[in-house]
Order: sequence, then structure tokens, then C-alpha cells
Amino acid sequence: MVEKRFVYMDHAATTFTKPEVVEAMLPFLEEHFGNPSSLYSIGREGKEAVETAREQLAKALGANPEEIYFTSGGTESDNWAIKGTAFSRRRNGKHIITTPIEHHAVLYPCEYLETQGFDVTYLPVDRYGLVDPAEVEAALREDTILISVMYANNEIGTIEPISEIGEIAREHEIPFHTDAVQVIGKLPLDMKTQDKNVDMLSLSAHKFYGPKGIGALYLREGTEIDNYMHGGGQERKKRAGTENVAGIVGLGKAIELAAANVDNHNENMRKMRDRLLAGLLEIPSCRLNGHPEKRLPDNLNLSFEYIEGESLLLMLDGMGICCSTGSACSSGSLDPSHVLRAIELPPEIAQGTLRLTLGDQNSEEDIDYVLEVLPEIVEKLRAISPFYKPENICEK
Amino acid sequence: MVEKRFVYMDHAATTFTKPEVVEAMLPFLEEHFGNPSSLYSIGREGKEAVETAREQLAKALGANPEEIYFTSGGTESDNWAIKGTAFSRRRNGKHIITTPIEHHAVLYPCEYLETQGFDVTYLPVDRYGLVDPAEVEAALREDTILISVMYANNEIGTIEPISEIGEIAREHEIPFHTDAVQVIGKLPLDMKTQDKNVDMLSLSAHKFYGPKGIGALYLREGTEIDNYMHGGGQERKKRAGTENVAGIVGLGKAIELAAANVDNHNENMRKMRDRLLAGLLEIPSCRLNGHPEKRLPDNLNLSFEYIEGESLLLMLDGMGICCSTGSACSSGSLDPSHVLRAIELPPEIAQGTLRLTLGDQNSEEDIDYVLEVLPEIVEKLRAISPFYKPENICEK
Amino acid sequence: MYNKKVMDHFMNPRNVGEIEDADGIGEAGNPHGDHMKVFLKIRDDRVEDVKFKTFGCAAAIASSSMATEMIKGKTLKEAWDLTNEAVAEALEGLPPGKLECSVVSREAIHRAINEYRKKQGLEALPEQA
Amino acid sequence: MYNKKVMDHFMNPRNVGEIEDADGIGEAGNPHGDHMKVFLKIRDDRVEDVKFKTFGCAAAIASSSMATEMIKGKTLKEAWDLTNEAVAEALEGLPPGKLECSVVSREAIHRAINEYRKKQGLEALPEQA
Ligand SMILES: Cc1ncc(COP(=O)(O)O)c(C=O)c1O
Ligand SMILES: Cc1ncc(COP(=O)(O)O)c(C=O)c1O
Repeated sequence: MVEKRFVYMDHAATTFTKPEVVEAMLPFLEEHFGNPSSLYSIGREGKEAVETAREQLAKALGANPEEIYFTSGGTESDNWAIKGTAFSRRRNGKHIITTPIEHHAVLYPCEYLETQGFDVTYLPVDRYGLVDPAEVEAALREDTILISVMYANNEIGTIEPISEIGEIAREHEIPFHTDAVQVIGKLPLDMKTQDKNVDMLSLSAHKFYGPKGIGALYLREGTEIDNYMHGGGQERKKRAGTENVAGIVGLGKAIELAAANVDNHNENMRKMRDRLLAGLLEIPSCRLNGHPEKRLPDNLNLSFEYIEGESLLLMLDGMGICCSTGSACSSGSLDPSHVLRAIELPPEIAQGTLRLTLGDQNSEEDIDYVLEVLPEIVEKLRAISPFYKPENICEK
Repeated sequence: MVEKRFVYMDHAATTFTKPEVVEAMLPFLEEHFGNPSSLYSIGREGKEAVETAREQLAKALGANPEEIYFTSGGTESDNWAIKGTAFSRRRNGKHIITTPIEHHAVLYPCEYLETQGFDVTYLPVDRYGLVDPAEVEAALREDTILISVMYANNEIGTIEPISEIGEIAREHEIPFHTDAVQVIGKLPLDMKTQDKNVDMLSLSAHKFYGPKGIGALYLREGTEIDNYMHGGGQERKKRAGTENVAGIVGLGKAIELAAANVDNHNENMRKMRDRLLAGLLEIPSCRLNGHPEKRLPDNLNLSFEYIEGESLLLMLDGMGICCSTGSACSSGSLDPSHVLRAIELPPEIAQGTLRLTLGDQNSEEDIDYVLEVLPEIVEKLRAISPFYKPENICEK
Repeated sequence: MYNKKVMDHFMNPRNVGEIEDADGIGEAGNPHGDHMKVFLKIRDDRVEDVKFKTFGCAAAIASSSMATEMIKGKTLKEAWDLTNEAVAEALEGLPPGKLECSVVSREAIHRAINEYRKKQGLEALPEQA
Repeated sequence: MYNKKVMDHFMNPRNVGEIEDADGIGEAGNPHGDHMKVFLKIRDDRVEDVKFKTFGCAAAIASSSMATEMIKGKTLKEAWDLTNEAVAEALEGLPPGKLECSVVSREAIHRAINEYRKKQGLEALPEQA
């Protein structure tokens, strides 16, 4: 058997913080601890650091610094965008359009709004998880006040037709939010050209080698939205709370590094990912979920029939491989994720789903290792499974 | 003239992060970067670190770990407590009782709720900023659903009669929230005894030598409250968002250090503070704001007649002394803070208000230095002031 | 989340497999959940040998492994009386919400014993609700 | 938030004081805000000397200092025409919202000139709104 190694393949869950990022943050945990709202010198250092980070992020997005608001993460950005828009535009209507494959940070605010008298349409998606822009158009009502469709899905990696949907939104003058948490550093964004019809965009630093607990909401100039965090006058009176200066500096550094390297990074990821995919598809009764082409360059989502995801994940962990599963087992019943349900993957297949997401920590040796270990573990678990009969296996 | 030195006397605005705290955080920015929600080993490390911090905080508060929820800071804790309670208890009523001297993180959520159909009573305070528990009783209505009174005021340092107010709240079965952001590490808390009638309590790490951007809400078991951050299942499904693990670990370490040292710390602070106060009161036409005894041990809030606070602050900054003022100048008009207005300090006096808050970074030498420099600067500014006539000065 | 003992029985489950000429076979499971099939070899009213196959999470697999270990060599009465609490205890605890993952083991064993009893012309014992 | 030039004029304001036998004295201010008093010594229709006292924020003090520097030696016409924009420019800029803190300087100077004109039997020039 091969020598055990540590292989982190769950970059969509979170990434390590790059050493350059930690280094940039440290002075703001240590000597430059002033409150950016303070008038005196050491407060001004913090203020300047925050503004530098805002410029770094703006530059990476092709946005104006005035359109960037720092938050405590992707979840807060999504909550703010969804609830802030809904409450602020309540007099214009009560209808919201979104998809059933959004992250819970979008779905649950929508469900909450339903308890507050709003109507939510969850658009259908095809078996790849793709939203059809024509369905967005068809779902529009007189009283539609918000459209929220994620840029790319965190589980199955499918990239949505954001610019087409954006055009429809703009044409009907409906604010358009997109959760871009999974795409930063992977797809190039430009709020002035390609993404000019996106009004609000959520992101989170810990998905692009920054620290956890810091994110941002891009708000296009003129976008109407209620405050969500009420209090002090920070963030030009739009998001209260003493700034997480070290975190913001970390986000700034991380986005700068990511933006400088996006093409190169993608090519690396895609190459490794494709080799991994080809190797794993050799396993009988194994299928790829999500769109074969319109997908994030670092994402694989695979179902292995006859076995259960958590077992697979834990056996892989025993071999040093970290990844995610697409279902959760609670009280003896296996619940496929809402995304796998939405793409109508049969539950008995969804149960054996694994998400492998590559990143800067991976090398070709990691791919070799996973290609060696994963098939063995699948075989081992199938050997235990009462459902598995070699004659059922569909060879490719 | 004395040699210039750096004297930070704005610990109520924010504190430096203690080296032990930074050291505790670093591993969670670096090697232990896993997502606490992940099942595999490196996720579990993060999870355990979060639970350890929860126990540290619970211990310091005399609370159960299950009553602690981490948030992005004092502002979020206040927003959650106020808005989460209001929306969740809407069917019970629409009346909220608070005070006019709360931090904006409480006041502005209340104002927002007023736009959403809630009624808010702002209790009167006396000239020291004290709330009279009898006024709380008197303000109660059939439809009162929340009382929120801060533990101690951030500007003038006045400590409110929390246990008396808590008793009234409990007797009438009304949830009681207190913003304790300024008291952690200064007053000993115990949610099982002395503070047993507090249902919700807000705190923020950067006020007790922890990092910025992390805080907590104490929620007594059984307290009815809506979620505020909707999304993933973190914090036992009550506060979504990937945990700021490093920040949480920092908060845990900081509270542990603070709790171990609270008596000693207070005595030091009080001694230095009282010497500083005695010295500064020698300055003619200088007065102490807030309660003379019922005040935080590290807080001084002083008004110097005939001069303006921002000028004073900036001249002090020029001499290396960092502190805050009690008024803001915008567009040529000087607005005393809402707290100074609430205690009815005449505007021409409020204008010349300075807040000096001591902390771990201060020494007796700092006190000497401020006692040397501050009177000179007051004199210098008075010499420029057209209002100042030596014969107006009231000597003590 | 799982303790060492559970992980050991999960990573290295005992008694995995099938028994060709089993005296009793029992199967149990939730529609879209854990599923176990158990094979008993019985001699002198005792479980001489036992094998299982389980589809499910780590808790289900570890419980199958532990439950089969616990009934091996025992009388059928003793095997019948094995509770999933006892299995969980032998595993030194299961995480909250995972206790139910061990229920299929008991059900599958009950069914295997009843299948054996039927073959023997005995009446089936009533399964617990 | 303030630039170096502003801070210099704030920390070391020029022309602070009073002129005992001033030819014109002017005062301006907001009810609860910045307040300036200016003293002019005038010879041959020129500002021979100028002193001020100001209560207010750093922007108000620095503007008073700069404005008095700018009118010293100038004709009364030139002194009258000094705008607060020109003062702010000479200070290399004031932060947003702080431009108005320099308005009191112009008003106080206008009033001092008018006081002087009245003493001279000239009619007061109209102050700008
Ligand atoms: C698509 C998507 N949206 C939102 C989030 C929430 O971000 P955070 O956990 O930083 O709050 C995540 C990740 O957890 C995500 O993948
Ligand atoms: C009394 C009080 N409440 C709330 C806050 C807000 O805390 P934070 O800035 O950490 O959000 C502060 C400090 O800024 C405070 O002093």
C-alpha cells in the first residue's frame, strides 16, 4: 500500500490562510490596534488599512471602493442583501425569485421572509443544476422586488448564466443579487463590464485563502437597501460595528493574491481536476454530478452507488484525505442535500456522494494518492454493502 | 517641557490584543484551518477549539456553555437581542423599554423597530445618567415585550442598577437584555446568582484585550428569540456562518485572562484613575460627568469649559496622548453626544468634553505625563478662545 | 465526533460477509437509510457464527460489527435480548442522533432468529415496536 | 483626517491674540459651534496687523490662522474678497464636512471691515448670504 499522506480536498468548505495573508494581518492584531473610528494617529492607521483593503477588493472586482462594504462573512452578506432589499422595497412588492440550489445563507433568509408575508418563487433547475434564464423571465411578476441567483454552486460546482439573468433583471429594473462566495479567485469578475447587471454580490474571505469571519457585500451605487447591522457610523453608516481590521486587511491581501493569479490558478486546477475525474470515472457505477463543462475548475462531485457518503468520507479521513459528502445521516435516515434533491438525483445514488474540491494545497502527487486510495475504499465499502452485487455494476 | 511619550487612554474604544491572545489565535489562522462543520480530523480541531472557548466564556460569566453564542461583535449581539426578540414576540406585543443613553447598537435597532410598527419608551435618566428602577416599573405596559438597559455606559462610565431592573423584568416575565460590552473584565458577572434575572447579555472581545470582529450573546436557556443570521447549522442552528475560529479562540483566551485578574485589575485602575481625576480637577472650570461612585473603575469623563473637544483631542494626540471626545463637529456646528444630551449637560459645556479610559497599557508614569501635559493644553486652547475670560473661571 | 472504539469497529468491522448455508437470515433498514443483512449459523440454540453486510454511516457499520461480536457464542435468547443501548454502550457511546443508526442491527438479528424459528416450526417471537 | 498643513496651522496658529486699539473688530459664529473674533489694525486702506481668537474644532482654528495670514498686508478690498474656498485651498484641503468650519473666518473679517468702515463714516458693505 502507498504511504499515507495528508491531502486536503475540501477547499470549497474553507481554505488555509496564506502565510502572506497572516503576515499582513499580524501588525493589526499587535501594534496597530487602534479603533479606525478614532481621530488620533493610531486610529488613523487602522482606518487607512481598511481603505487600502477596500481598494484591493474593488480593483479585483472592477468596482468602485465606495461600492464595497465589509461584513462578517458570506452569510451576513447574503442575509443583508436578501432581507435588507426585501424590507426596503416592501412597498414596491413582496415577490422574490431565487433557486432551490442556493446556499442556506440565501435560502433560509428567503424562508424567513415567507414567514413575514413575502412570496418566494424557487425556479426549477435542470439535472445539472442550471437555471434557465427564460424561467426567470417567466417567473417575473408585477410585484417582484428581488432576484437572487448564485454565481456558482458550492456543492456541484455548476456555473449559472449570471449575465443573461442580469440582463433580464436590468431590463425589468429589478435588483439582482448573486452569491459569488464560491467564485472569487476562480472566475474573473468585472462589475463594470461582464457583471454590469449585478447589483449586489456576496463574498467570503475564507474561500480564497483569507481568514474566517470576514466577507464583503458589493452594492452597486444607487442600490436601495435597508441597513442590517444598526449602530455606529462605520462603513459610511451602512454597516455598523467596530471594524475587524486584521480580518479586513487579510481579505484585502488574499484578494490581491487571488486576482493576480486567477488564470494560472484555474489552469492548474482544471488540469489536476480533469486527471482526477478521468481516473475516478474508471470506478464502476460512479457518476459526475453537476454540469460537465459549466463548472468551477476545482470542483468534483461524484456519486458512488451502493455505498454511503459519510462512511466514505470517514474512511478517506482515516487515510488522510479530507473532503465532503452530499448527504447527512441523522437518526438512521440519510438525507441527500437540498442541491442533490433539486437536481433530482435518486436518493439511493445521492447517498453515496462525495465532493472533492481542489486548491492551492494540492499537487499532482495528491491526485496520484487519491487515485490510489479512493477506489480501494469504494471497493472495501461495497464489499460490506448488502446492496452491492457485482452483476449490478454498470461498466462504462 | 517633559519628554513626549505615547499614552493610550482610550481603552473603552478598543484595547490592544494581548500577546498571549495573539499567540493562542495563530495556530487557527495557520495549521488548524479546518472548517469546524467538517467531519474529518482537521475540522474537528477547529470545533474543539470553539467549544473550549465557549467553556472559557461560560465559566467567566457563571453560565452554561449552551447559553453562549458567538457573534461578529457587540453590534451584532445587540442587533440580534433587540430585533430577534421583537420579531419573535410580536404576537405578545409591540412595546419595548430602553434608555436614551444606550450605545447606537441598541438605539438604532430600536429606531428601526419603530419604523416596523413597534413602540419604544426611552426612560428618563438623572444627571449622572442613572436609570431609576421605579421608572422601569412605571413604563411597563400590557404589551411590553422587551426591556434593554445597558450594564454600564461607554461614555460616562455610569453603572446601572441591573439587578433591581432585572427583578422587575422577571416579576413581570418580560425578557431583559443588557449590553455589557463595557463591563467585561471590570465588573464580575454571574448569571447564576447576581445576574440571574438577565436573559440576554452582549459582549465584544476587543474591549477586553481580545481581537476585533468577534463577540458573543449570552442567551439564558429557554429565552425566546428569532434567529438573526440565517443559514448554515453553526452555533446549534442559532447563528449561521462559518465560525471565525481564530477570533473565537482569541475571545476565549482573553476572557480567561480577564476573569483571572478582575479584582487586581480594578484596584490598579481605580487607583490610577482617582489620582488622575484629583489632578485634573485642579484645572479651573473642569467638571466630572457621570456618577462619582457608581462608575467603571477605569473611566473619566470631563468637561473643560471654553474649549472644544476635538481641538483638545488633537492637541493631546500631538503630544502622544490618545483619548476620545464627547462631541462631534460637523459642518461648523458642534453636536454633543446623545449621552451628554440625555444627562442635560449644557451644550456649551458638553462641547469641551474628553473621555479618558485607562487600561492595561497604562502606568503611573502615564498619569504623571497626562497631569503635566493636559493642563497646559487646556490653557493653550483657552488662550485662543474668545469666550475665555479669566474672571469667568470658577475656582474650586 | 465518533470515539476511538466506534472508529475502530467502523474502519475494521468484524464479521463482515455472508454465510452460504446460513440457518437464519434477517434484513432490516429504513427506506432511504441504513440497511443491514445478517446471517446466522446456529447450533444447540446458540449463535455459532454470524456475518453481516451493512450499508450506512459509520455508526451503522460500527454497530453491526459490535452487535455481531456481542451475539457470537450466545444463546438465541441472549441474542434476542440484545438492545441497541447495550451495543452503543459497548461502543462507549454514539454521538447524539446516531443512536438510532444502531437500531437496524437489532431488527435484522430478530428477523434472522425468527426466520430460523420458522424453519424449525416454531412460532415467530413478537418484534418490539 | 487633517493634512499636515492644517495640523501645522492648528497646532501652531499664527496671529493669535487681541489688538488693544484695533480699528475694526468683528465676531462671527454659530450658536453652538465654531466662534471667531478678529481684530484689525488698518493703515492706508491696508490690513497692517491682524489678530484672532477662535473657539472651535481644528478646522476652525487652522482656517482662522490661515485666513489672517492671507489678509495681512492686503488691501481691505482684497481682504473682503477672500473666500473660504481660497482659505481651504491654501490649507491644501479640508476633510468633507469641514469646509463650513472656515466660514466663520470670512464672516468675522467682513464684520471687522464693516465696523471700521462705519467708524470712517462709510456705509457697510453688504455681507454675502
Ligand atoms: C455559496 C456559499 N454562500 C455562502 C456561504 C457562507 O459563507 P460564510 O460561511 O463565510 O458565512 C458559503 C460557504 O459556507 C457558500 O459556499
Ligand atoms: C456599550 C457598547 N455597546 C456596543 C458596542 C459595539 O461593539 P462592537 O463595536 O464590537 O460591535 C460598543 C463599542 O463599540 C459599546 O461600547
